[in-house]
Amino acid sequence: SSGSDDTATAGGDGSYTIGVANFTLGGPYFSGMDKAIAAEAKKKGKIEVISTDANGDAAKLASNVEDLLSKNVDAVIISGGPLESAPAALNAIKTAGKPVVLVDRKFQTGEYTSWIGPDNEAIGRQNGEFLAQKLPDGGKVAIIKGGPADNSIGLARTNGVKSVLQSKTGITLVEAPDFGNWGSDGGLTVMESLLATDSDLKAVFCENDAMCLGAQRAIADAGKSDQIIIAGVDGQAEALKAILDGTNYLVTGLNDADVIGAMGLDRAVEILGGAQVEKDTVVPSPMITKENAAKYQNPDGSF
Amino acid sequence: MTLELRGVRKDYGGVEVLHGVDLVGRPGEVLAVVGANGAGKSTLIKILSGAQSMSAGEMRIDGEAAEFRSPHDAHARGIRTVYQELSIVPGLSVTENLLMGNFPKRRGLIDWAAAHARARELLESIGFGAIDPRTLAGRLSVARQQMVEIAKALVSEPRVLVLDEPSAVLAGSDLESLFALVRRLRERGVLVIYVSHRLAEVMELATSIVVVKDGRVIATTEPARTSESELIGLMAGRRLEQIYPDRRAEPGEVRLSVHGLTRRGEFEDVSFALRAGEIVGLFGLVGSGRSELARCVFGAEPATSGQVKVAGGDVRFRAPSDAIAAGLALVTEDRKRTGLVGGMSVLDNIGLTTMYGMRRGPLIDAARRRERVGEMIDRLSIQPAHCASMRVVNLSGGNQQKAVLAKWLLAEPRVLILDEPTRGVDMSTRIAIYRMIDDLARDGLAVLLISSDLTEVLGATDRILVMNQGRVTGELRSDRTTEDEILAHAIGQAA
Amino acid sequence: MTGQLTEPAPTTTDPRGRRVPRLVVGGRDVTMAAAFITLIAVLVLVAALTADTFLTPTNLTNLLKQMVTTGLLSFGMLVVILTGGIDLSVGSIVAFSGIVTAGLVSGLPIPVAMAVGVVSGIGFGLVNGALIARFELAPFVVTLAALTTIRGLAFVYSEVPIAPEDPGFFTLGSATLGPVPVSTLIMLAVFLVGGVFLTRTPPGRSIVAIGGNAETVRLAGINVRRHVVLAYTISGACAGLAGVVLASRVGIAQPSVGVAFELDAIAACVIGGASLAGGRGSVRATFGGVLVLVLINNLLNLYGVQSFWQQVLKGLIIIAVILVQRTNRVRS
Amino acid sequence: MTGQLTEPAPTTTDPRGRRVPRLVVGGRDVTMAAAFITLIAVLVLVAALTADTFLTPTNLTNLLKQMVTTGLLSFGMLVVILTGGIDLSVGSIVAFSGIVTAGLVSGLPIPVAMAVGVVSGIGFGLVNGALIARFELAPFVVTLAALTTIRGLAFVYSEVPIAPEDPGFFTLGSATLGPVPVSTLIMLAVFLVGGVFLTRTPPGRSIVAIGGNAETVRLAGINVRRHVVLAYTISGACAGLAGVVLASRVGIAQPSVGVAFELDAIAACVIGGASLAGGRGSVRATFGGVLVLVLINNLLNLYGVQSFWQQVLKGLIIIAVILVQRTNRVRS
Ligand SMILES: Nc1ncnc2c1ncn2[C@@H]1O[C@H](COP(=O)(O)OP(=O)(O)OP(=O)(O)O)[C@@H](O)[C@H]1O
Ligand SMILES: Nc1ncnc2c1ncn2[C@@H]1O[C@H](COP(=O)(O)OP(=O)(O)OP(=O)(O)O)[C@@H](O)[C@H]1O
Ligand SMILES: [Mg+2]
Ligand SMILES: [Mg+2]
Repeated sequence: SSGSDDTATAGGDGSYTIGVANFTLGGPYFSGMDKAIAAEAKKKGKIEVISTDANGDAAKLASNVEDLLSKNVDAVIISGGPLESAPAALNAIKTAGKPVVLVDRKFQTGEYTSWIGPDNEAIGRQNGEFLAQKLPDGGKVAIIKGGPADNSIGLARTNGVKSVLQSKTGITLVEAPDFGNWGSDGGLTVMESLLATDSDLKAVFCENDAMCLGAQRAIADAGKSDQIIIAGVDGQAEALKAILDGTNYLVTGLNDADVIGAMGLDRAVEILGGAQVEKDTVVPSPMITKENAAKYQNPDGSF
Repeated sequence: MTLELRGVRKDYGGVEVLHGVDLVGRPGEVLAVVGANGAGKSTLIKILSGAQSMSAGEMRIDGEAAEFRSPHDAHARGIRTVYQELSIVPGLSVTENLLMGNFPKRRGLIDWAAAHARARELLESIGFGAIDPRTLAGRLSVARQQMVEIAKALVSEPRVLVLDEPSAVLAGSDLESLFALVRRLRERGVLVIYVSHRLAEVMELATSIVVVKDGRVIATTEPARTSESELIGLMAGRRLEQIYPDRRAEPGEVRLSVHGLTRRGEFEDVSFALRAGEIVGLFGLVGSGRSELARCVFGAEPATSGQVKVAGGDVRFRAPSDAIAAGLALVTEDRKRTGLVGGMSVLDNIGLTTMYGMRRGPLIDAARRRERVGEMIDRLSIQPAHCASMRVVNLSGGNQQKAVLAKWLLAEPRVLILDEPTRGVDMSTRIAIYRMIDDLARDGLAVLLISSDLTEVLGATDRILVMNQGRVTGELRSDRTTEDEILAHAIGQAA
Repeated sequence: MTGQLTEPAPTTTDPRGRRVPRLVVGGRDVTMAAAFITLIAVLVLVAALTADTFLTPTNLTNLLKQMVTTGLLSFGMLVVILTGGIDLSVGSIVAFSGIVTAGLVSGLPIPVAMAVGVVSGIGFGLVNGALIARFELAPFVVTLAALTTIRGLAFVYSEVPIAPEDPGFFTLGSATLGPVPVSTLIMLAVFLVGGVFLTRTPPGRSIVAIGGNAETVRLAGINVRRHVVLAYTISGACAGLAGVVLASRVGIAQPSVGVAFELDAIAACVIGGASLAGGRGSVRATFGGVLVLVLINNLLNLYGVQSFWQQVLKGLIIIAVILVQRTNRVRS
Repeated sequence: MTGQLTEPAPTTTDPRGRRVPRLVVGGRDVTMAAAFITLIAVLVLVAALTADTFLTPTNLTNLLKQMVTTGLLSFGMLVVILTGGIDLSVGSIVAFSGIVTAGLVSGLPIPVAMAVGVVSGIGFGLVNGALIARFELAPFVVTLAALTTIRGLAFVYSEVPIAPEDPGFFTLGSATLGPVPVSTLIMLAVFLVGGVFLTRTPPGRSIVAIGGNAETVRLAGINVRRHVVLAYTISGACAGLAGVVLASRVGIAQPSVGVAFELDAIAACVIGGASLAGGRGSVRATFGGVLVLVLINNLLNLYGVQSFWQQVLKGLIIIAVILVQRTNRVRS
């Protein structure tokens, strides 16, 4: 990041208050993002961060943004989770004349100043390619989705996987009818049901690592660890460990909340400092396998 | 044991309802406590049983000062109470209601077989053997529930038994069982404190009588030294010459007729007619099906067969609203459960049936309603006079009963069915109610008065229908029959 | 007359005989109301003194906007609670009505689309009410099943969020009349009309009475079933309206919106002194309950309390509020 | 004798006078039980005939595993519902107990860590019960506030999931005794012991009686408050246990787990015929309710019904089930 800290701004000495509007903190990825932003602010000094949590309620997100604007923050960072868009929140920020940085989630409508996040479909494709390569003889691949159906992050990941695997001969896709709700417990139950209906699965893809970890237990309980390989997304610590340990958890796509969060805060400060910034920044999501997993293990990471 | 109250006072948040009551009860006594509605009898009893604390005064047991902080303390001293309000747990068996809190156990667990056996033994020993201890208490008739309440108080062989209006819901042989029980307890040296509005039974059972008025004991006497009318005079604070008005009925046209009405399992093939200006009594023992009949005529329950005709035409009441539209009104026997909405104001309660008819646009015509309800409060002298905005539960029992009456009178019915309208009501209020029914009949109303009180049925009506096991077994002229004759019909043994 | 004592003076006792000082104004007992207004006043005062941004116009407007959804749902919930029932399906109805409205905006005039949203809420309320009244099923389970089913239907209608392009769609949610948002005015109107309905019309009084003692009401010739259905229909209508307003305010309709909204609505009613057993509850106090909830949320945000601590505190504050309420409650 | 009608024969009428055929076996009325067992049998039969994977050992084991959490929570919920209360906080307690246990595993012996988890549930139950019994607050709001607060505390304890390394942590959740998972056996044991507790011990009977008429119980010299506290404590303990078992089964404890678990637990009780007004409910029928819910979920998955259609159907099936239940219910 550029060292715009010292640059005098209209505000004065480079000390800013930045509001963070989280759509939800109810998942490790999102709370990791929130912490990363706060940590980066601390590292920079002179930056105060006010964080809010909408508990997964779009209207509350709008209210929270309004509350932040009431407190006269200099800029707003929105961690929109699975939200498709938040027109009211964006309009309010625009009316107040403040910059807004989106982290992780790019909104489909509305005006924002800058976005930093992953390309979820690309992560999915990456996983798809990996699975295709591991299953040269084809086989059944299960997909466990997080839900609900309007969660377009999950949708993008699944679409990525599907776009690759659908064209591969010999591979059949089995979409779990029920959602895993992005948690390990959900991943476990959905996997159990899948194992009951399709005993000949060769691989499973989950829309995030948390669900994969649950699915991995279900597979282990069923004694099928040798038969079914697992692919996830996120780079959650437990998943990295499982990959490193050489289990049937083979791959995940890094979606690093620490990096995105820190970049988001830097981006906001740069904007406040008057810098010209890139509008959309895709943070690459490298594929993590046993070979490179050690590199991404971060004992201090918040996620 | 000897129980003594000295200068007992009780106030409910600043309003004193007992002003220094003195009372002595000795073993083997039946101490009757009588007084008008709201005199403070139940309050006194709650103090005796530890359910309420006194604000001043003291209690002595066998000469020693005693203080009760909870009903538990009273239990520990051998004092057991049957309260005025039924308090069984309907979802539990009779056994469980009886033995609650002291079940026989085997290896730490409740021994149900032993418990049922003990309950049966207990019920039989006090003459209530007809009750099966395994049935759910809620399935029993109100009378039987009351008997269970009494049995409950006797589980632990009390030294003092307090009964608050135990007879209000009993009749016939159930009542006899109760009297026999009280006498046996007395012989065993138990002190029985007995509250009742039925002065005849007080005269029959009591060894001494305490008259309470406005929170004070105004007289202590014995049956041998007083009379019913003297007691009534003491309670009311004035002389009462006549309880029942003179009836000189000149019945008009038929207002309501019932033909072969049957509701399977409840009553069968009931036929009768009510004429304008007539008061017809409906007598029967508890469970003879009178209330069910009334509810069915009123459209609250469907009939299996038979017809109801109003002013000649056949009608089929699908719901009470149909009956009301045809000019009927039903004052039910249980004002708490079916007569009042306790949490609402007197105004709302009295205006309930007529609210839809009293509109201005979409709104209730508040001024007119207030006026009409006010008239009713005046006419029935519901106390206190400014009660319209009070919650109806804060009225005393008798006044609540009047509020129910007011609700139905406001609907200006042509046929009025009264189911036990004087239950738990003190004598002066009763007299007021009899007057009023009489006045209404004189104005052309047809009245059906259901009652378990023989003197009431005889005194207040022109004609009496008697029911036994769901059938009408007799029709008698009130001025030409006797209590014995009515009873004979009621138990199905008339010639 | 009889030995009837005069009615208690302006004091009352709780069951254990302690005194509760009473406040009577113009013959009405206003103890509860006074305590409640004091509570809200204290909250506002504390807020104004400790959070310097609290009294800014922006924040006050925020407050007004933020109470709309909870407010609308709470009024409907109150009506249902008064009958002794409960409506857990309101959050799902909010989602359904919003997504249907947003979906129809492209083909229909905006007011018509919005009307359809409200009508869908009415429809669901009717079904809830009919099941509960006609078959005497437990309201908790019927509306719990409805919660699930209607949520599913919202997704069946559209799996993805719908963001109408037409700026007219946003008007309802963002327009203001002077400093006051139109949506807030709509909610206030609902409370006003609703207050008159419950206190001054026959159906309103019937609904209150049914919660007190349904059998008495039936025997008084009032059709209990019809009024129970009416209550759930009102709740459905309020939820439908809330869904439309919310979608318009957020600018996008999501089928997943509104999870757990019912809990806040119920909390508002109970904080306002309503009894879940039915028959007791007031429109004004429920509005007070909404205010309390919105104030708590707003303050915790203004103080910058950490998200998880916010949850911890919110729960504790609600307990504290109902404890304060309780010491002022008149027990019957 | 008097003109007393004989006690009702083995038929009864519902309020509108229709007859309900009754089934009396050995003096006990088993109408409800028979209807319910038939219902479950029909569900199982339909499942076995239409879904060929239903009767496979894997699926049957799944069923056994999947009923554990709902089962444990439902028993605790039943105890609370019997007193006339409700416990909305169980889902949050599941999360708290799980994450605390997982957090402690690294420092403490596993059984001790698990005991701490259960004890934390007991503690929360105690607080819920104390607030409800001592201050006579509405159970709905107290446990709703607890839901929020305890969820917050779970996140305060750890924002991220905790996955203990020690394989001993998984034993409880994954060990089997023959074909039956140990966790299922634990749940069955809770139901068995719980059934004995509720039907054959004085505190159990007191809890049932309190829901029927608390004042009577008080007048019988039984400490009502203590028993209400006991009921919530039992619910808390069950939730704590469920949290530990779930964490052990999944292998990872998450602070976000358990949202809306309370709804399934309540539904199971009501499907089993429990009355939310208290005093009525059976342990066996509640277990039946759990079975019904788990079967519905399992079947919808086996048929591969799309997620949101699953929601739609689940709601409709629950309505259908309580409709069937209702026609067999004996009203008192
Ligand atoms: N909890 C209470 N709070 C306020 N006043 C009360 C309360 N309980 C009773 N009272 C008042 O105390 C007075 C005495 O009531 P009590 O119930 O003792 O009368 P009673 O003699 O038993 O009458 P009844 O014959 O109608 O049963 C009445 O005026 C009543 O309104
Ligand atoms: N709420 C009830 N629950 C169960 N059984 C009832 C109930 N009410 C009445 N019964 C039963 O129905 C039968 C007829 O009762 P009903 O009330 O019609 O008789 P009644 O002659 O009016 O007697 P009562 O003097 O008790 O009013 C009785 O056997 C009674 O036990
Ligand atoms: Mg009394
Ligand atoms: Mg009767």
